Amino acid sequence: MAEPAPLLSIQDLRLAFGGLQVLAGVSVSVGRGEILALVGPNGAGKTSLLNCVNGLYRPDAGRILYAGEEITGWPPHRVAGRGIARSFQLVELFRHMTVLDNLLLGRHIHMRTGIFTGGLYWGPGLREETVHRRAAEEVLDFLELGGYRRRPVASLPYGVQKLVGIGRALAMEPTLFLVDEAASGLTRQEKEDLARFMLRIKHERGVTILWVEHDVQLVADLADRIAVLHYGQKISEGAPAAVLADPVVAEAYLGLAGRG
Amino acid sequence: QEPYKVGITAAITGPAAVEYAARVETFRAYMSKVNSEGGINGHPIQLGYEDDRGEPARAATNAKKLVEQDKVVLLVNTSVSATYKPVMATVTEAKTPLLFGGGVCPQEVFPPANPLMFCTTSFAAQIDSDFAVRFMKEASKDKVRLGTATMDIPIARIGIDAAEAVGRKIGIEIVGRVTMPPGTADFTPFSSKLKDAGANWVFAWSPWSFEIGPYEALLNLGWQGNYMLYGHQQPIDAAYPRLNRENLYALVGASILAEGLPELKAMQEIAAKHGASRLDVEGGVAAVAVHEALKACGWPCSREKLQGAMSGLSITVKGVKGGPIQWSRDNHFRTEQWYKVYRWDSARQRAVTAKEWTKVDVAEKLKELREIIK
Amino acid sequence: MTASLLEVSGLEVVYNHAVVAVQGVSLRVPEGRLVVLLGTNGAGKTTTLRAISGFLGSDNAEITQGTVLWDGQRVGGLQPYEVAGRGITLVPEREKIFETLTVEENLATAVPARRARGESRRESLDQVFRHFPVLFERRRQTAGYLSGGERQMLALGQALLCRPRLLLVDELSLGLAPLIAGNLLGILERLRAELGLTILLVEQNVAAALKIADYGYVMEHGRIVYEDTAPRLLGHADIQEFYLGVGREGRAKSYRDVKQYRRKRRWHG
Amino acid sequence: MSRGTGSPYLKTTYPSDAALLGTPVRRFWLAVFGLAALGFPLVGTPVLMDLLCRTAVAVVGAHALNLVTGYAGQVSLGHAGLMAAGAFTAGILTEELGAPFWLALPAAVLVGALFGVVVGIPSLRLRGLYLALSTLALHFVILYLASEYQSGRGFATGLLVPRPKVGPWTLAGATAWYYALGGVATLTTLFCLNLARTRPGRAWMAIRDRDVAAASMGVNVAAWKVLAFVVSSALTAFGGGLWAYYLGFVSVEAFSFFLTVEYIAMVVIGGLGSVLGAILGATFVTVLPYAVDAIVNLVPVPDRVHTHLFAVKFAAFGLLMAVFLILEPRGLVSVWSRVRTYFDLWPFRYHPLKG
Amino acid sequence: MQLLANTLALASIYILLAVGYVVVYRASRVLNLAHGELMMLAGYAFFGLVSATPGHPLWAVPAALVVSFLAGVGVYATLVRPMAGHPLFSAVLVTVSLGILLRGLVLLGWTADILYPLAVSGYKNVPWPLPGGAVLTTIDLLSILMAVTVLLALWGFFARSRLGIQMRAAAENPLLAAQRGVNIHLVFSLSWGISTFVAGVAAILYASKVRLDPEIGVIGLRAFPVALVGGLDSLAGVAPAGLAIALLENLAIRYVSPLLSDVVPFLALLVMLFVRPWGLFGTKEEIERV
Ligand SMILES: Nc1ncnc2c1ncn2[C@@H]1O[C@H](COP(=O)(O)OP(=O)(O)OP(=O)(O)O)[C@@H](O)[C@H]1O
Ligand SMILES: Nc1ncnc2c1ncn2[C@@H]1O[C@H](COP(=O)(O)OP(=O)(O)OP(=O)(O)O)[C@@H](O)[C@H]1O
Ligand SMILES: [Mg+2]
Ligand SMILES: [Mg+2]
Repeated sequence: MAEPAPLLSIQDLRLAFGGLQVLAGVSVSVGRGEILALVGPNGAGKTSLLNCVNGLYRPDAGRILYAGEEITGWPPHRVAGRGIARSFQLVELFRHMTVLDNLLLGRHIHMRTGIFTGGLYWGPGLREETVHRRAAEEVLDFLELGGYRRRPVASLPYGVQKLVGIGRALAMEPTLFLVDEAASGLTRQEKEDLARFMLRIKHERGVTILWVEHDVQLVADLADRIAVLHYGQKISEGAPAAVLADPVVAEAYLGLAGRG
Repeated sequence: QEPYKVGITAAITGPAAVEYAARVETFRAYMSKVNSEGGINGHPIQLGYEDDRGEPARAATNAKKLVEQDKVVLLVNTSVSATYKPVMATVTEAKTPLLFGGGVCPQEVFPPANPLMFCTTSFAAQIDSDFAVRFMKEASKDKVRLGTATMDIPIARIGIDAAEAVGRKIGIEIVGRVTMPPGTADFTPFSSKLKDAGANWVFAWSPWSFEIGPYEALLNLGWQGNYMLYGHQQPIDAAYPRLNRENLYALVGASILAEGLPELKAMQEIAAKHGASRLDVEGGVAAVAVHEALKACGWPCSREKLQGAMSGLSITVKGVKGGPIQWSRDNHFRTEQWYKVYRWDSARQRAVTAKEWTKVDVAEKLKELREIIK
Repeated sequence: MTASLLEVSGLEVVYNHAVVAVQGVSLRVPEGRLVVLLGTNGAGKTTTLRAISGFLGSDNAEITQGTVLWDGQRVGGLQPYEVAGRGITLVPEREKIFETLTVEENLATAVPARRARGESRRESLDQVFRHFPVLFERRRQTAGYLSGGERQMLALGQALLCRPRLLLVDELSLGLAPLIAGNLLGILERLRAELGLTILLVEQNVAAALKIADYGYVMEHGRIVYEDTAPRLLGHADIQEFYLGVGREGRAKSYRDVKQYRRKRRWHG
Repeated sequence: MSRGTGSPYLKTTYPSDAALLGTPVRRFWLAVFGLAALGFPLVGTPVLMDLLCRTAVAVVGAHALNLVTGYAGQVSLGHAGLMAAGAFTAGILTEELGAPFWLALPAAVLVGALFGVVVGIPSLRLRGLYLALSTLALHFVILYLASEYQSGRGFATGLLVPRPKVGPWTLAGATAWYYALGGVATLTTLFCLNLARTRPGRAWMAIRDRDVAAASMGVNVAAWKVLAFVVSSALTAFGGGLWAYYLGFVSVEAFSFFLTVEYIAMVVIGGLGSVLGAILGATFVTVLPYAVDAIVNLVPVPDRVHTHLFAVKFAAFGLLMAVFLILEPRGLVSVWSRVRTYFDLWPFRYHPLKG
Repeated sequence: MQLLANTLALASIYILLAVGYVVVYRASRVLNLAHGELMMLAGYAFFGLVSATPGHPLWAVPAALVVSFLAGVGVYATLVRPMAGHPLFSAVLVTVSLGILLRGLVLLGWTADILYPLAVSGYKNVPWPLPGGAVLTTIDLLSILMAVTVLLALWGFFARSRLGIQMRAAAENPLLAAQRGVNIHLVFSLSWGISTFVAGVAAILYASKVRLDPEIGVIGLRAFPVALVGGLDSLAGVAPAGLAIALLENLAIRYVSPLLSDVVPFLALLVMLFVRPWGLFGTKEEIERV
């Protein structure tokens, strides 16, 4: 029985900064339409792994295959052009732009407007703006951010900024969504909203999600599978219940708090 | 009484103020002397002045204001050569005579002269250089090994080019040349290049700082040769006693105070009486020229009439220049240029003459130069 | 309650001369206690903490009303370093470390607010490294390259080196793995006992925070809407539902339960 | 702080929401302003007209600098050099080949664009001041070339550039120039406004705010950075060409580093990253020295100390600029937006708390 | 040999000026474009003091330096402090305005004439022959000595106190530094004071050797690339950068073209920047990590 080919397949990825081995041969794959959660202690290399997929870091060794194509070492904008979006741990929004402009920037890869059509703002330039404005508005609506449309993001509370970060990625209409700690700093109530959005993204939009998160309950409830990273190595992978029950994981990652 | 309106755009502040501020002050002092004596033909002179800071764009605006709005009959430019073109552009459109009274004389006043443009200053890059180089050859017993120093502005480079061409022609060895960028902080590297090239004469033709700077650096390096520069009256007067060196030659087109001539002393008193803190001869000469021109124009004086009057004017400034400044139809520089060379006598603590006033026929000289430089 | 070390009353903060972020906020933190500040996003928690620790004149934020009393004295109009000099130290939500300095240099910037009893700088530094061994390993690394959690540890380490009397922490366990986050609360509790540290905490891990806290405030839309002792807060039905994720029936809710795509009312800015 | 253009609920289409003149009030004020501008030559003195013409040229240059520095966040100190490139291209083509202005100006734009590629490339590696340094190098190189040309061809004091001609008609006189330059400045403004609110502007701002994130969103950072330099330089060179034609001459000394400083002052005083700011800043910096002159001239002084007044004016200019920056470090647009907020909120002082 | 001597003399002036840029930049990320003019001001203060107290020229030196230090602190307190937290560009422009203001004031006070403080003081700048046939003057030797002294003193100062680190912290994030208890205003005023103090040293030497006029501020601009090449926030970088630029400049004058003497070193350094985009010893100011 042939397994369907995974959407993203990471093979034996290695990355070091100076003497520090951040990723020491990690292999992980994400199937189409699934949510794979990536957890692990601080500094385990989770963000670095996302950075490698996304092209911000160039791995020292290993391969990254996306939809059958090798994308190892591609520059980030090319990776993004293939439909891989991401959100960031420290938000990384365009602070002086409005929420709407942040989302419209997410539409960048779908737009063609150049200097002349843009400068004229007439004919094709105007039509394109309108079409993509509509798409951005849909995302605003979806994430219930409509009221912040014209606010510069720097003046928004942290929780809203996290959502804008997700919205910006969604505006790209990605196939694969790399999420880095979307829930940190949110209250329970807001996490519930987030959970709702993520499930809808998965089910309604059919987006595959690779999700780095520290909130174990959130991850356990939502993810299809969990992989655990520890000092640059994968120490466990599988269904949430099984992984969380794994004593190795409990010791390295969860400690006492995890079971509480 | 209705006045004669004269406008002046000058580098009163800004980087070039070192050169021009004193010139404008003297000019203004002289004008107020004329007014205090009842003006010209019973009409006072109304002087409108604007500071251009040596910036072309400001000079353009100043010229527009003075010519188009204040309706002056004569515009005077006492500023850096960079401001010439914009001012020329304005006066050409408005057909107003323009006098270069303080800066270098531009191409346009030499024959065939632009009908609107006149010049009173002695600085004429190429002719100055020619005279200087010939003097060096004449004054020195040994073979002249000439080094040249100039600031990197187009007009100064043209002068030095001429010096080298003439030098080669009359059998002087050109051993080195340094062109110094305007922001130069330390002249020593330039001077040591000239020294190491073995120059026994150095000629400099630039704004003052770039003439005296390399000289002092050469002194600091222990150089013993002779140095010749264009003697800007005001600063050379200060430099001679301060440096107290005998090998510093100053080529001038106007006398300097250090020589102690009574005519200049008188001029200095007039300036002081009318509020100029110091006397600048070129400023004074320009003022005399304006005075003479307006006198010749009579009353009423239109721009056209003034231009006509100026085209045949002859201005004598006794004791200051070796001969008159004479303008003709196609020569608005002067038909004859007079030069003198000073050097410092440290025993007597005053400037002495190294070469007395000498006449150069401008038209002929230009023809000759054109051939040499080609 | 005993005399409060920190007393905020009637605080109002306006951003950009136009947006009111916090209005009429009053809260008290008694000496040696641990108080938590809860609230949804945009409630004004960060703004309140920043108001206490002082805005730099240029932040485009100003306190338009209310007072902040510290040990009986007003600290309202003081420069942040003067506030810090009196023993109030803030661990901010963002921009909490100097990215271009190394970890070691980051720790060296802290100016202790008071002389520790017989404890040298070296020893306090060792103490920080004991709490956060990772920092020791990374001590020569440029701090900007630290991972999210490592940054948080560094920020806390810096704050502790200031030897504060009052520690303000904005989002304590932000980005920290559960193991460390759990330990950290333990460390804070110990510091409070050992050094007599007073703590005002903003924390989303409400269950754990309330367990060690003495008192809590709940903020919403710029105002304090509810306050009580920690145990009573833990038992409050709304807190249970909105902050602890305990359903009406008293069972822990699963995040999957939100799948019905229910729309919740939101108050937008 | 950027704010909504009126309430979105009154708009039925996205284009109308994004329209520049979305409300009747705005249209009204624009019409008033436009009429005033058109009628100005009836009352303007030659000096005022000249000042406005120079402001219009400055507006073009300020927009150009604002695109690359304000929007794309790349500091450029090569502005004067690039203006010189444009001015000299126009000047040389007219002088040497007798080219008409409708050929010389586009050529200037083209040369500017080429130089834009040259300055843009270092921006891929260098940041901030270090990048600024490399653009300054370009300034020196261009001025060196221009100065070699000038002394090599015997134009020691610069080149005269004749008035532009179309057929029998010559562009001359203050009024004609006023309309011509005013029109050009208006079109440039529109062009920049449109760039700013469409894809190119967003890409540039994203690079300015956080280039790593921009790259992750699919923006080809390198290409867009270079493009920003190209567009800006082309526009700068265009401004340089206009300068040459309007002032009627070119010479190296006119494009000193101080000119760059003036342009930077324009965009900063106006408010970085704002089209309106560039206009306000260009006006402010061009007019301020003359305003200072006018004010100082009101003080009666005896004739003999008159020359000292210029030093006073010089100092006063510096002082005023410093005072302005201290009072309004975010520039004229922030004054503008404060005034607007005030009227938006009236009769309240603040946005009331919601919820 | 003379080439090396010239290099040392020029480098020492460059170093003394570049130090000022570095110290202010390091503490506040503000680029002080009035540095040259502040130096000029110190020169005029020196001239004023020398002429006011005939017969006691040496006394004027420390007095001028104190004036210079106070001027720096004053500038910070009145002009720069209000700019804290506002766009850096504006702060930089304030310094540009300050430069214009100072030039105007000096014009008013002393006119545009060239002045020679050394001539007033009665001392002489005499050439000293060195081994190898090179010549340096008294003032050249003094400048070299001062450059070395200043660098060592500052290095000692920053290495011993934690002030160096606090300055860098304050530069990156003043609010956070303040929250950590760093008295940022003290740090900033001190850095301005030190910067102008050292500029004062340079001014006295330069004005004594070359001249004094309202335009000598431009050499401040020439020392600026030195600071950049060394790494704007790095004191250690100033010395090698100063030497390198001075050497390149001398080489360019001698072997390439004097005309290009201010451009050639500049271009050479640009090439270097491509290899080390943050200067020889500078630290990276932007972190590319998410
Ligand atoms: N560009 C870099 N240069 C040097 N070290 C780096 C760099 N990027 C990451 N590191 C180091 O690699 C390690 C892993 O970092 P990473 O951000 O991947 O951790 P993480 O698993 O995301 O941790 P956290 O949960 O705290 O965010 C950390 O110790 C970090 O300091
Ligand atoms: N710089 C700013 N300019 C304008 N408004 C601001 C600014 N910073 C915060 N605000 C506003 O102040 C209000 C309170 O924000 P604050 O950051 O204090 O909330 P918070 O409770 O800390 O939220 P979170 O849990 O998301 O961090 C919000 O409405 C926010 O939009
Ligand atoms: Mg991470
Ligand atoms: Mg907050």
